[in-house]
Amino acid sequence: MTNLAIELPGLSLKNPVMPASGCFGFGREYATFYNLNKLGAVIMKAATMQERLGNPTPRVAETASGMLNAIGLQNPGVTKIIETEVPFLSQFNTNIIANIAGSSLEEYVEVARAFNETDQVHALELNISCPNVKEGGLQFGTDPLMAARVTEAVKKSTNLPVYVKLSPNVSDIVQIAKAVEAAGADGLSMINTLTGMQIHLPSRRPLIANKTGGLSGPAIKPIAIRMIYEVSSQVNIPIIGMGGIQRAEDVLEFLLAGASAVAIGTANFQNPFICADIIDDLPRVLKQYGFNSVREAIGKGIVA
Amino acid sequence: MTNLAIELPGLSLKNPVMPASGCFGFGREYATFYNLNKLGAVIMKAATMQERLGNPTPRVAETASGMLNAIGLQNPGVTKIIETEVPFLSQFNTNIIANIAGSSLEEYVEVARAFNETDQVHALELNISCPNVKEGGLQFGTDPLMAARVTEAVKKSTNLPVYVKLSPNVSDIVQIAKAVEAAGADGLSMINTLTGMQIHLPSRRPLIANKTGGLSGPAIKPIAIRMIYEVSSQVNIPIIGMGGIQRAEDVLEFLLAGASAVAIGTANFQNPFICADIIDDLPRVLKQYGFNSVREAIGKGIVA
Amino acid sequence: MMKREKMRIVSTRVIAKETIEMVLENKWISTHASPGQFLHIQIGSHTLRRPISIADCNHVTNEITILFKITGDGTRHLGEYQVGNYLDVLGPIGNGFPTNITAQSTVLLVGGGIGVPPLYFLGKFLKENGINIKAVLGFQGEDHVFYEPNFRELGETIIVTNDGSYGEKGYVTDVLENNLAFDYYYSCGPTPMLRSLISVLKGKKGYISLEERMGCGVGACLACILPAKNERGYKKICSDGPVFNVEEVTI
Amino acid sequence: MMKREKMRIVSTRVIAKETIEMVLENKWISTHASPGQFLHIQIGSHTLRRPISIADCNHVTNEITILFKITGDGTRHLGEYQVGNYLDVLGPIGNGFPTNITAQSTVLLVGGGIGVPPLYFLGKFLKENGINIKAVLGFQGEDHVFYEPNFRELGETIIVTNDGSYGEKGYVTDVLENNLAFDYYYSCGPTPMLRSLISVLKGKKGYISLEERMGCGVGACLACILPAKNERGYKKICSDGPVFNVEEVTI
Ligand SMILES: Cc1cc2nc3c(=O)[nH]c(=O)nc-3n(C[C@H](O)[C@H](O)[C@H](O)COP(=O)(O)OP(=O)(O)OC[C@H]3O[C@@H](n4cnc5c(N)ncnc54)[C@H](O)[C@@H]3O)c2cc1C
Ligand SMILES: Cc1cc2nc3c(=O)[nH]c(=O)nc-3n(C[C@H](O)[C@H](O)[C@H](O)COP(=O)(O)OP(=O)(O)OC[C@H]3O[C@@H](n4cnc5c(N)ncnc54)[C@H](O)[C@@H]3O)c2cc1C
Ligand SMILES: Cc1cc2nc3c(=O)[nH]c(=O)nc-3n(C[C@H](O)[C@H](O)[C@H](O)COP(=O)(O)O)c2cc1C
Ligand SMILES: Cc1cc2nc3c(=O)[nH]c(=O)nc-3n(C[C@H](O)[C@H](O)[C@H](O)COP(=O)(O)O)c2cc1C
Ligand code: FES
Ligand code: FES
Repeated sequence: MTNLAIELPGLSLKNPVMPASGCFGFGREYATFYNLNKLGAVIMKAATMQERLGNPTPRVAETASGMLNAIGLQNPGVTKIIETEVPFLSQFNTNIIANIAGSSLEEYVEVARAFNETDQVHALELNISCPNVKEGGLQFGTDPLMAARVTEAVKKSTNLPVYVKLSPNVSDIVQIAKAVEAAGADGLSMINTLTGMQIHLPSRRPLIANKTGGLSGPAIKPIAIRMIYEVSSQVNIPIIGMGGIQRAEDVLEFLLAGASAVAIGTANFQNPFICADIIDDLPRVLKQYGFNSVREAIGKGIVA
Repeated sequence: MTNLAIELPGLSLKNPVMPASGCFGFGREYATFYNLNKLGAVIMKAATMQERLGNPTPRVAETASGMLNAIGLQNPGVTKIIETEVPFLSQFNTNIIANIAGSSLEEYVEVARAFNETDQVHALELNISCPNVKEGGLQFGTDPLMAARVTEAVKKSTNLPVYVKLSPNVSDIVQIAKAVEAAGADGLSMINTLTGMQIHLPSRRPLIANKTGGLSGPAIKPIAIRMIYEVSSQVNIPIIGMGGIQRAEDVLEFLLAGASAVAIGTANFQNPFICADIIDDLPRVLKQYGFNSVREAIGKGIVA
Repeated sequence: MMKREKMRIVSTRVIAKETIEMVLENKWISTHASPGQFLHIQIGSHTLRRPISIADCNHVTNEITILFKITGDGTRHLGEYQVGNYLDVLGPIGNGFPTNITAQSTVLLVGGGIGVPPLYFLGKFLKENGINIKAVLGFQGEDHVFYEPNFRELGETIIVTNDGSYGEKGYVTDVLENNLAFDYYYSCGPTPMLRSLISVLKGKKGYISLEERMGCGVGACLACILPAKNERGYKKICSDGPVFNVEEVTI
Repeated sequence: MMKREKMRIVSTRVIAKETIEMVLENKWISTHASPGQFLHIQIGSHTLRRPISIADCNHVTNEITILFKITGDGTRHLGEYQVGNYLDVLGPIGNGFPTNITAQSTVLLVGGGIGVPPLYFLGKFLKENGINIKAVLGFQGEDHVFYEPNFRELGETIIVTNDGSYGEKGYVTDVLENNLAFDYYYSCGPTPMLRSLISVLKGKKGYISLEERMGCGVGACLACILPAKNERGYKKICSDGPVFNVEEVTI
């Protein structure tokens, strides 16, 4: 039998597949389609200290093999999430990863601390890469010093393992990855969306009300694979890979590039069962390409 | 009648459409499909000082709504290009833009100088962004100081207007654009390809022999539009826009984002007539969205 | 309750300018559909599904009718599907029009352009339940008019065209000033039309169906938000709507 | 000389495991095609066209036959096209097999797997011009064998399967050691097969058809380069090939 299990800091995953932050809410909607016990983990929608109402609409646009979004970190605030959403998710036999965001270093720390008060969350994903917050989100993700500072501060204030989610909108991803590793990150999560824009011809304005949005979906997969490939051989912490995954073959491609687990975002919108379907199909694909386990495949695509 | 003409430094374009560098060779092959008089300009394949044989194969791979390439600047060297290719192209009533590349500042300067010896080339496109040369090409394009230095050096050694072709693989495209503008660039050309990778599952290796390749095609259009939109309001030099153009509507989108002309790359491979087809269709599209000329549409999508 | 279902295309025909009527067969969806709900349709390999309202529903033949206008790549592609092809659909989605109203009441349906379709399913349903129907339907011009006979079967129907090429000339709100008598109004159409309708019919009880660009269509992604006067400060058009009481939202 | 043409699909059928034979109609292409040339086929909205060899050509019916193996998304999608659909094709492309050879000569065709198709068009053409044909065709196993009767009509034909499930067991080169007499050999198949063929048949005059991932297919993009002993130092498989004299290239 093909072994899908994988151990990562703080996470005992029965399989390497989890829905990506922001594409699965807090699981309630997709739980009406299938049993979330199936999932390796669930990464929750970003949490900020206070409630946020996000950006004006339109917030999404379709692009060739991808989409743009500028939701703007809309969420009910960390307290409410801990009170109402975490208990819902913890009914399921799966891991819970909290995606945390903020406009300042202090906010990141506060949000991280808040999650110390529940023992139902298994890891933090530190979102230093959301292109849709103006106040500083992007700077944290594109400057190695800032990235290291926020990682360090969050590590000090939490008892949970921290996966730092990197922005692909940078000249040198390896530099950022090494900086956050040195600052204590337990793992990396990559990639977040690329900043893009679409102009609506009839109105002659950017289609997304926020002007720019984050590009996700199959269009960005080659960039994700390249960055994970480059980073995985330069760091010693595991990577949760994401960006355009649509089928089990894509999961194997991410594993070969050096990811230890994967997250699936945009594809949930096409097929609400996508995570479950991929989990079911993964053993066949691993076997077809000569692997008996997920663990065996990690980094096997890296050539000297 | 819709006016497609546009004046740029050194270039009197009858229409804003030109094939992108590397996707049209030196025009010989596509000249068997249609008369190149039709084109606003032709951007030639990159020229280096010496002949280059480029990278091993496979050099291309298909991706979702895009492709990767790692040709590796294969070309017969600038002397041969001036002797045999420029005369071929100058039979046609169109503008010729020479794309110049190098592994060192000195090589850029030498290649630029070589083009002073022909009066059949109308402008230089300074390729500081090719991700497929190891020796320095990429650094020039991702470091504002290096980008400015090479721009300045080339400007000093040529009598032709210089369009600097920017790499999208950067944290801050506006910074690079401003740096090369300050260094004397007459125009910008953006964007070159994004660095990507695809892993071939059966062989467990990067499919492109060079490992990484440049991602082009519709997949990258939202990134191109975003970068041109951001840069065009921050510089006073014109932009030749490119990245994923497939139809006349896309050309208008680039104009609205602030481009003054456009180049078409990957789409030539699907449809060898694409540049001619788009030129024919552009008046209809401009009219449909309320424009009487190309000039009128430039930058009209930029909102305060 | 929504499901992901395959729907077989039973027929497809052009019924007005760039407007296609498609009949789809699926028992689960036809059994559960109620007026005002929509389908979230996967078209080819488009990244995002397309939301299209349910325009009619036949519980005997298990058929659902949709009407859509070709406005972009997705709807153009959908228009190319052939009889016998299957569509991958999420549905029925959303909270539709409230239909538990007192028999003998009179309901005014106000539709604009491609906002007309959901009102037909609604009108038929209400009429079967003893409600009187009046309809005011606005279209760009004669070429765009559809379903006039269908609405006439339900009750008094006024057609308005912007260019006056058919029916009355002007906007739907122009005819409303003639003081049509009704108890509730239900509307779907372009936002400017809904806005002026709400202001003209101020004080009347009304429900409107809204549109917004959607991601998931199931309430998870927060793409389709509408500022609202509730505790959360917002409503999701896909799962809280697409139909809202005019009192509860600001458009 | 190549053109961009629409080709109508006349028939499509599975002729072996994951192998499809498709007949396409187009007068221009059938008039100009010669053995060893290929078509560059646009499939759906794939970014890159797919190169597929011409396996047969009928000047009377204006029909071209292609044979392809489903190996990925593009060929899978192509296999779903229906009779009556049109394909957007660039072709005929490339320099094919030299066919101006002395009558009465004997030519050996060596094909491996999906490299067999262009050899059929070649063999038919040569035979019509008075050349004797012998063929050695290698396949993975019985399920993969196709066109055996077609080749037998041309001349002596030996089938080899890797697993021995049909014909001789082994590789095509195994049977060649039996010293088949011939003047020229022409081959197409996987690179390892071509390599060992060239070494086994060292000293013989031969032509091989090569494959490489392609961009433009017309000689402009330099994707399909092969190091060569010419002045430029390289050849383009799409426009200088796909057929090369074994002397001029190194594989
Ligand atoms: C609840 C609801 C019900 C609808 N019912 C109908 C109907 O019955 N008939 C009908 O013709 N149209 C209806 N629409 C509008 C329909 O969804 C759009 O016309 C369609 O999505 C356009 O897709 P496209 O690919 O042709 O256009 P494109 O502009 O190419 O689409 C690009 C993207 O924008 C989105 N989009 C474009 N226009 C709209 C819009 N007006 N509303 C929401 N998303 C949009 C698309 O879904 C897609 O994601 C409805 C919309 C909603 C939200
Ligand atoms: C001159 C020439 C003639 C050919 N003739 C035939 C033929 O008659 N019958 C047949 O079945 N196959 C033939 N091939 C191989 C055929 O082109 C590939 O099998 C096909 O492109 C695979 O496409 P895909 O989308 O199914 O595979 P994918 O692997 O999904 O394709 C991805 C990309 O890789 C390219 N690619 C993949 N495999 C090959 C390959 N072996 N050679 C070149 N490009 C490849 C595709 O064109 C596409 O751009 C020929 C190739 C060449 C170069
Ligand atoms: C609608 C939407 C909302 C998102 N919200 C978040 C978020 O709140 N936090 C975060 O870290 N990433 C967010 N992302 C990014 C995804 O988690 C993921 O990194 C990215 O979409 C790439 O994966 P994909 O191509 O599978 O979608 C969001 C993406 C989308 C499409
Ligand atoms: C096969 C190929 C070769 C290319 N060679 C060059 C080159 O030599 N010099 C250069 O500046 N850009 C080169 N490019 C980049 C294109 O000129 C263009 O910037 C890019 O492909 C984006 O446009 P597109 O999406 O329309 O292809 C090449 C692109 C492709 C696909
Ligand atoms: S479309 Fe995702 S919440 Fe409504
Ligand atoms: S495929 Fe472009 S040169 Fe051969």
